[in-house]
Amino acid sequence: MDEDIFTGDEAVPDRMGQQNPATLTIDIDGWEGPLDLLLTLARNQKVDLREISILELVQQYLNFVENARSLKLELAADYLVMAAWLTYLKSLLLLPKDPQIDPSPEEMALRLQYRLERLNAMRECGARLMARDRIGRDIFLRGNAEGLRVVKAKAWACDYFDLIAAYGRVNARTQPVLHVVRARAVMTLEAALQRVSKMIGQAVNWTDINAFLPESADPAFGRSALASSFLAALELAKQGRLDLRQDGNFAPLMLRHRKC
Amino acid sequence: MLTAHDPGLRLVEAALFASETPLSIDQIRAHVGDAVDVSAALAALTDHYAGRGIELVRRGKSWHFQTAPDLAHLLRRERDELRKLSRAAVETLAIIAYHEPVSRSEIEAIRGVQISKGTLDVLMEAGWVKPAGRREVPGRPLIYATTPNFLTHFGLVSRRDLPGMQDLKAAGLLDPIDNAMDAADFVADENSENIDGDVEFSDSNA
Amino acid sequence: MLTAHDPGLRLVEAALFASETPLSIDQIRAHVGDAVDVSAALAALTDHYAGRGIELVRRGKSWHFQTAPDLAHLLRRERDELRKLSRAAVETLAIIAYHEPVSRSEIEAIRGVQISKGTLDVLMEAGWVKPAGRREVPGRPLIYATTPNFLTHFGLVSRRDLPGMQDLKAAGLLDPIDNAMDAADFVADENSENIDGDVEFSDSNA
Repeated sequence: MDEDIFTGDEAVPDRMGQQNPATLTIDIDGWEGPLDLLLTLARNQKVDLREISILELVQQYLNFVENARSLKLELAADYLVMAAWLTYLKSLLLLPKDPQIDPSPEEMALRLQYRLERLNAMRECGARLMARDRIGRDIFLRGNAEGLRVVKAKAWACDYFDLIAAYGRVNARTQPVLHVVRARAVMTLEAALQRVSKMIGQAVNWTDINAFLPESADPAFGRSALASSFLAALELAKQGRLDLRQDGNFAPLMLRHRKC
Repeated sequence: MLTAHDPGLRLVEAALFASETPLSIDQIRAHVGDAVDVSAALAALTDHYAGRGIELVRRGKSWHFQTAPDLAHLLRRERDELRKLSRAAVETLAIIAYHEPVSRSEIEAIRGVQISKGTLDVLMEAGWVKPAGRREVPGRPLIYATTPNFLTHFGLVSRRDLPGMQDLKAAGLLDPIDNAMDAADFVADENSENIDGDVEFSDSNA
Repeated sequence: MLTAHDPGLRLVEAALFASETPLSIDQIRAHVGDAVDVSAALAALTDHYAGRGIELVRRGKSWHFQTAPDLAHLLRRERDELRKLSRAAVETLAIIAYHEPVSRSEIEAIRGVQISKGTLDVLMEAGWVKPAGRREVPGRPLIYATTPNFLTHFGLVSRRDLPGMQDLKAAGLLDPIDNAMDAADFVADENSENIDGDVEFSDSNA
């Protein structure tokens, strides 16, 4: 998995020369970022993480980066960013205290140490988790569980109304349809002739044809009466019994009794 | 007799529990080692589990745990899944109910539309329709009728309770076409009223 | 205390045995019926099986039978060795488990390195981790938490049982992850210091 970058003269057993931390024998692919590298360097100090010397750690990291550069190794940018930040931290730690700087270099060092501790803790927790008695490796569930059956009873929803409405629908759709023309209220031409000829005698002045129509709430009948009365008026005009006049398109149709 | 906490008995118990297949005595021994008296453990376990929710049983030469057979039906959990019948299915059901026994082609003749095989299957699955013999005509087609379950579901004492054509007509269930005509009338009226209105309007102007 | 042959106890025992997955009390009740005192049955069964080759355990809200842990060395199946998780995946799982719910950037803040896309996928595929909503901060990042299956797999009754949980808490190592602070340690630090400086500068000007 870990591929050694350094091959040849230096035989490198692991990622880090444990015997001599100063000898940086490193496989870069094996590191999970600068924090991981720092943690490994810190653990090489072989003290509790809370007791590590940050200055020493910083120096080791910077040495590593320097060494990598001299070997013309391409370091990921975040390693260099960390190096820059550590250089800055180092200078702050070494310089006389400047109360203006916030957070103080000591606090910055503390935070770095906290982060290393936290990463270390998570790493250990991960290992402890993986080492637990795990299902399928150490502990087993029942091998041939019959399984609990959940029977899905399909219930079909259809109520009585659906049923008879469907039958009505089928019948309405498929039975021969009997068309019945509804009896409509109409005024026949005869009736209109009678009515108009009876009324025309009183129409000395031009009178709207509507005045000759019977009053009705049924608009269909009204239309029929209008049509029939118009035909009756034409007939009576032909007989010379009345005059018809219309002043323009759609203007009222006026009737007048013709004096003989 | 081995006690429940005997190490060998515990191992046999665990091995049988975890195994995906029934195990023979030799197979068990391969798991738990030669030091364990497998037969004695099996006997003790069979005794122990007798009458519990689980039992240890032997099938041929192999042993396995299973849930007690008398409980199986109790552990089944029913979950109703209500599904709406398709329009085709409801219509088919209605035709069968009114005309039974009917063959598929008769149903199609009444509906005026072909029915898919699934439609009758659904009705039979629902328990409302069953095949009722064959019609003695060429091709001897299957004929279908409703079941007692159909009457129960729809709250009918007998098929005679189904509303007749007159009832359907009275309920307005037979005249969707008349309804369509009324709708047409209504539209025409709207138009004519407008025309009338125009006439009246010019009237008042005159 | 229920006896071994109590009908309710037998049903609960059989249901847990037959089930392919751990069951919650509600799920058990759905199978055995409302008449059974499931909690009492679980207590009686836990007692009964203590020290045997099989044990009844609770993981989160769910219960299941499993082989006794002390038999692990005898039953361990080398051939079935679980696929080895990468170091990144193990760390990520630990971070989610001990800090949940956490966003991806919070995980990255702890590890000091970006996590590759595959890492979370592997954990989700294993069924140990799932998205658990979004953090109501700008960008509304997804947050992740462990699943009930995580507890089952690692044999935990609850997250409180995570190894070292109390010590880590006491040591302040599980404090809320301050992204800003962590970021400040790296690239953003430069920026934030500049901003601080600017503020101070204009301050002194005023």
